[in-house]
Amino acid sequence: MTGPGAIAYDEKTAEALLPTAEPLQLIDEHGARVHCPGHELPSDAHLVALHRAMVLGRRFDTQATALTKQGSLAVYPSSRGQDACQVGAALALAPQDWLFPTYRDSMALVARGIDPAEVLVLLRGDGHCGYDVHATRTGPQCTPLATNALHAVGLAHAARLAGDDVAVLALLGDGATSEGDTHEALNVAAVYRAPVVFLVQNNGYAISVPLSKQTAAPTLAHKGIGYGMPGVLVDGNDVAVVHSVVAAALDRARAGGGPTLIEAVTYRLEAHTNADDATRYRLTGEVEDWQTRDPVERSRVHLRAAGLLDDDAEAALAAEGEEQAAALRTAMQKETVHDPRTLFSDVYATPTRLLDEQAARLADELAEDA
Amino acid sequence: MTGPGAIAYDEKTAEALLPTAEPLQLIDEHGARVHCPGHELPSDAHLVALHRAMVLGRRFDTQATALTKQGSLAVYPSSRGQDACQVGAALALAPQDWLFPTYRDSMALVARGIDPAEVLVLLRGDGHCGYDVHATRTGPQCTPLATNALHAVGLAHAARLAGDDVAVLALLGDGATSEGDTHEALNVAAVYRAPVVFLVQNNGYAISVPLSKQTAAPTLAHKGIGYGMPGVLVDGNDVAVVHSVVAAALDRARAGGGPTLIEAVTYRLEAHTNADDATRYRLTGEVEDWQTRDPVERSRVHLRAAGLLDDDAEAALAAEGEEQAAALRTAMQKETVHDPRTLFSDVYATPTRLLDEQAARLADELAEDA
Amino acid sequence: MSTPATATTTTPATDPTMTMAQALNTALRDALTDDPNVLVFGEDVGPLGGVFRVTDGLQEQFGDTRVFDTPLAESAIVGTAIGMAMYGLRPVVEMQFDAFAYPAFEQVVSHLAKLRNRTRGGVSLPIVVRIPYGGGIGGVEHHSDSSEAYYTATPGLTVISPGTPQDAYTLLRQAVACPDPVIFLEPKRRYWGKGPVDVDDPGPGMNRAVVRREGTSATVLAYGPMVATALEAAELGLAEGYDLEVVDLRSLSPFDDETVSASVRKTGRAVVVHEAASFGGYGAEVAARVTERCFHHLHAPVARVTGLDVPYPPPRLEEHFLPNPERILDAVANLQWERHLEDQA
Amino acid sequence: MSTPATATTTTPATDPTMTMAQALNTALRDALTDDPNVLVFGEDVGPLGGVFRVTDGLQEQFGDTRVFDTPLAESAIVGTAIGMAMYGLRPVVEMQFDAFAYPAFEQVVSHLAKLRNRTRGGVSLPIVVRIPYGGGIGGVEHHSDSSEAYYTATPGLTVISPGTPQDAYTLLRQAVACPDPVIFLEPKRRYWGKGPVDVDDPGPGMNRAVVRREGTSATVLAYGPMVATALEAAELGLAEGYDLEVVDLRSLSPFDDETVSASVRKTGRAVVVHEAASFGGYGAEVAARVTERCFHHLHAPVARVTGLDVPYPPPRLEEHFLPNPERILDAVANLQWERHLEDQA
Ligand SMILES: Cc1ncc(C[n+]2csc(CCOP(=O)(O)OP(=O)(O)O)c2C)c(N)n1
Ligand SMILES: Cc1ncc(C[n+]2csc(CCOP(=O)(O)OP(=O)(O)O)c2C)c(N)n1
Ligand SMILES: [Mg+2]
Ligand SMILES: [Mg+2]
Repeated sequence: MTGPGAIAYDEKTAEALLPTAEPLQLIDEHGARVHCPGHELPSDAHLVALHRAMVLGRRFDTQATALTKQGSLAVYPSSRGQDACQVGAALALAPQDWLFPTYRDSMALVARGIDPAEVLVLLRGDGHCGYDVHATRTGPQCTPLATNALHAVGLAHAARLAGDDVAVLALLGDGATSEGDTHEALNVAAVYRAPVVFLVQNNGYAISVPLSKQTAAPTLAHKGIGYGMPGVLVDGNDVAVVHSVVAAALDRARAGGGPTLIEAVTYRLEAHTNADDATRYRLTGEVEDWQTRDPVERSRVHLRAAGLLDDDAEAALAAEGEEQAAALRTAMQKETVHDPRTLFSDVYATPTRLLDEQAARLADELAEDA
Repeated sequence: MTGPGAIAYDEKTAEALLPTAEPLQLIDEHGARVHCPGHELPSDAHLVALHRAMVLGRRFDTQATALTKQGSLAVYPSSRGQDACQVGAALALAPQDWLFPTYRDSMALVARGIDPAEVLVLLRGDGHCGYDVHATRTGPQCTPLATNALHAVGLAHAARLAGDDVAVLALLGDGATSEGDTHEALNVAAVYRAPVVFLVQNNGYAISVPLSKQTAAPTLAHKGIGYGMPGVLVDGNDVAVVHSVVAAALDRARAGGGPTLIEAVTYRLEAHTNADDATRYRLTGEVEDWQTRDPVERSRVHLRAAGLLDDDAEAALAAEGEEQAAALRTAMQKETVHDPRTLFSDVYATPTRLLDEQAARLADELAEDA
Repeated sequence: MSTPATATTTTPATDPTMTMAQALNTALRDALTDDPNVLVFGEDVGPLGGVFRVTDGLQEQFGDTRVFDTPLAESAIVGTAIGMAMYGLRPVVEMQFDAFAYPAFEQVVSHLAKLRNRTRGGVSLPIVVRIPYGGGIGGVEHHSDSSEAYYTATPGLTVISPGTPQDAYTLLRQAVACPDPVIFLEPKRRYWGKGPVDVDDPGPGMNRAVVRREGTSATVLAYGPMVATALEAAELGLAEGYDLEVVDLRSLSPFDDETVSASVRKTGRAVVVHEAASFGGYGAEVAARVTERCFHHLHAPVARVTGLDVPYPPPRLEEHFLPNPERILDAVANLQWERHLEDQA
Repeated sequence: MSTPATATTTTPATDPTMTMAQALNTALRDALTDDPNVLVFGEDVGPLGGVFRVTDGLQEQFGDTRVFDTPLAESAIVGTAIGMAMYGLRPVVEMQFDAFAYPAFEQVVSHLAKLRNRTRGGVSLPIVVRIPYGGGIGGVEHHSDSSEAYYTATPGLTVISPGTPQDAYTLLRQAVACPDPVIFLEPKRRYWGKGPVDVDDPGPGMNRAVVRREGTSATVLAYGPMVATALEAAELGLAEGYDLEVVDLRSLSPFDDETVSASVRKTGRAVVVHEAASFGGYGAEVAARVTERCFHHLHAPVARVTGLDVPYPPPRLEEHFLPNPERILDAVANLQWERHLEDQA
């Protein structure tokens, strides 16, 4: 058939958009190298760098959880267990690339080089976004689910229009894939051939709701073909494959090949946040089961076996982690000054009269109190 | 892998969710029977009934367009060219089934047995919905795109909970598939295994926007697999295949098999509405090309060849159409009485004091004017 | 993200006091018990019992066809509720937080609010959309919006907000029984506040305001989270010589002009209080209609004590954003009392 | 569904009068010409030129990377505009009709309005969201909503509505130049109304109200589609002995208290007019703030002449729904003139 509604497509090309039956792996659960057609193991130097970032990310995450228990943070959504996704993805970004994270992606932000204390500004309750979005080329940690995906597509499209060598990575959770915005983002990205990669960290849950109640799809990666983009299924606890697949997708995007949807199968080892009670919905043994598949440990075993990591290096890394954690503790102990006058700044480029009036009233109040 | 995020699925079952490379056909463009694995040609009686409904539907549509040109209707979105989709689908519904149509689906409503004058109440500007939703088991003609799909899913789920032998058909346009609500409806339907069928009439355009700017997918039917439901691609100008595939999907839904996504490739022969200027975006020859594939003519040729339609029967059918059209003209000539008091009824089950006050004020105004 | 869920459920029966969360939980339980057509669904309302535990234990008791988790899609939650209601069910759905109801806005405004009218009474939608709203709980951005103005500006919606555990119970039961869609705004910072609850008390009717405290100096009009704040202001006001009348609006739309106007005509002065920003906020409607009805009784324009006209701030700044008893009393003090003294002189 | 698109574009240059649709088209053309970062996109804005032809000829002139059709997804239109603005572009997006902007509500409220604040000034979003709004064009349901209250209740948004072709040009240019997001509400029933347009007239500034007609009896406050209606009422009012001042608000948020208060203090009476329903409508804010600022100058409460508090009716009933000059004059007549006579006596 011809005409506007009938798209001529090539079956082979279409089939290539489907994910593999099993998640791609480069390093298996025992730390052994696996052959993965089309994907190379990152270089030794890369593997070491990825491992280092995971160890530091994990230490950061542990520290943040501890700080939360002590009451220093308002809330903390740990990404423990998703270390390979976050680090593998973040390190795949070129400096000029952009990242659009969610509230869950602290480790990715730290791995990207954002000051850990700035990462925690939101979660500590000090501000809405602790880092400079433009300087870090990183969108604010996004809570309204899936909304960040559209920002990523728009920015990617703008970069493409400008002819810049920029790709964009949007991070999403498995739950967020049910939102209309995810759909609109995937669809528009494909139509525009925007240089954007969608990485869904399927950690098994949206708060308490397991993936089986979120979708009936074979895998989330099977959604790709419905937008005309490749859907790739990867082992989210294998930092090598996450890194390699995300990097390849970013390169493809940059080269004008259009967007890619990647599903990384992983697991959230902690509760949704410190405020959550995961015992209400986890299956028995589930956490323990996943603990045996710890992504940091897998990488460690692999590097040790490959002779890329020895006791000294591990000790140095641990020390580096401790140093970073200590710095973070110090930073968090400093009481932040919260100037109430900042409430009124940056609502509009130029404060309105209404805001000036309210600011004056608040200033009076504070003066009276003082 | 195991755990909440890892879905074990069977590759063969998953592949079966993909559409065929070519749209399914039972009767080809020349009116000849085609073999279509898994789908039977409707019975002779059915084929005749489908043809009759198309002829009457087409006559209705032509009459509505004429009435619009004469200024009797506020606006009319013609479904000329989509006759096979609308009639094939509507006649697949059992009496207890529900239909959730859009503004485009006048022919489907007429085929369902709704009084043509009631179908036109919305488009004439007399009311928001001219028929009794419960008595006809038909949702209001829906303008906010894709929103009706969610109502269909909800109703289907409720029917299933009640254990009723009810299936639901949601009608969508190709453009509407880009909306978040379509995605949410498909996803929730599949998760709930709701007895609902989504029929996308891909008529090539969303007002002026061709499908190629709406999606990069191989076909819209390829979206099914991403929700874990079959995506079926059919020739939307073949009333036999539309009817047969929709009926089968409704049966499957009723039997607890879950939802189906069907894409029917067709063409909108008229402009988007009478107010639209299609010359601004159509390709030359496009309309003429599709006119040669007219669904009513195809059915006619088939039935004549099969000995199921003769001159007398055609004449009788034409006469029936004229009678119906005449009745519609008469109905539309009657000036409807628009009682301004009805403005306030049915905003709430019990009018509020605010509405009573406004009603009293309006009554005073009208009394003064009189 | 979720928020501290410290509310727990106890069997209420004869318990004379319970938290607002418990009262809501009890109301849902009783509604599910009394009417087999009532369904409860939303995000995390099943095994988790909701992030605020308002649906705690309901799935266990009523099974997962009557109380269930939905996919994460708010438009779908409201949109499918509409379809279910068309089939005769009475869905009570939960939006996890105020700002996360926005994806459902089109379904709420274009269908939920209008379908009865659009079908000339053919379709009723007895649906309750429960929305935990407002701030004061130290939530990060998007977890503390006061979104009532969006709903009260929409004809066809009934908008209710309880301020006490008793009202939480009574109003939610009435909302579920209501043949029209109800936006039920739950003041999340009051979830853990306790109060007596008599499940048999029918109250004054869902759409009535109530005088929570009688007084003579001025009328403070409040609802939801601000009822407690207004009452606190009234207590503190005594020391400053004000005997404040506090009216709890309860029903934001429709509005109980009778009760409100009677109070304002009596006191001659009014302050309306809410957490939402001032400009275009619900308080504007209250001020406007009170003025329309009580103009010649008013000694001063109706004052508005509201949140600031800025996006809800981060937790460490929210105390400066939120109305408090002091601000209410400041507003009262500015109600042109000179004229009062003149009148007396 | 679309609507009669009878507006056509002419080259305006020195044309002394043009329709509002032409003025908007010219503004977009000039903005695209002046700033390579300006983009125009939305549903059917390309080859079709928009269902109201406001973008007519723009794609032809500027190419399909600067003026383009999007997939049919309003949340995506606003959401991607945000991403593009973060990269330095200035998107001007079209929502096809008022009610079809609702799917974008979350992006508008949670991101568009707040992102500058959320990033402490780091991210500016110079985005214009054009929304044809209001009724009076015989549109079927969902094609005639007056949705301004949803936007004016949202801090961070600038909400503008032109009432004349001149303002359509000037305000749209200023909106595109504005560093903040602007909700630009176009009164669709006035698209075909003609008026003089001087593209070089800078006007009084985007956020200023203007006195369209001076008068002494009472102030009629109107905006968008109701400016013409208010002026008509003023003409008719002369015969009834009223000399009405008509203020065109232009900027719904921020609000020009200075101009409005000056007028009301002068006349001592005010009527606010809009098509949207009364309850919780924008007129409540206008009435409340005028009362706050002019209480002792007011001889009567500020009156509201609005659409009815019902869903927008079908075309054949809309005349009864919409404010008209007669209703404005009725409201004026009820502004307690007895007291005026007493004062004079
Ligand atoms: C639009 C919206 N709805 C609801 C929420 C409340 N909420 C916060 S996190 C969450 C679960 C998200 O699950 P997923 O996308 O899998 O991400 P994860 O938390 O597992 O990383 C929910 C429902 C929200 N933040 N935004
Ligand atoms: C949410 C929403 N956005 C925009 C519109 C305006 N509109 C009406 S019809 C239409 C095109 C619909 O195209 P399609 O879904 O293919 O259906 P068709 O008209 O071709 O039957 C548009 C954009 C709308 N009705 N609803
Ligand atoms: Mg998850
Ligand atoms: Mg179409």
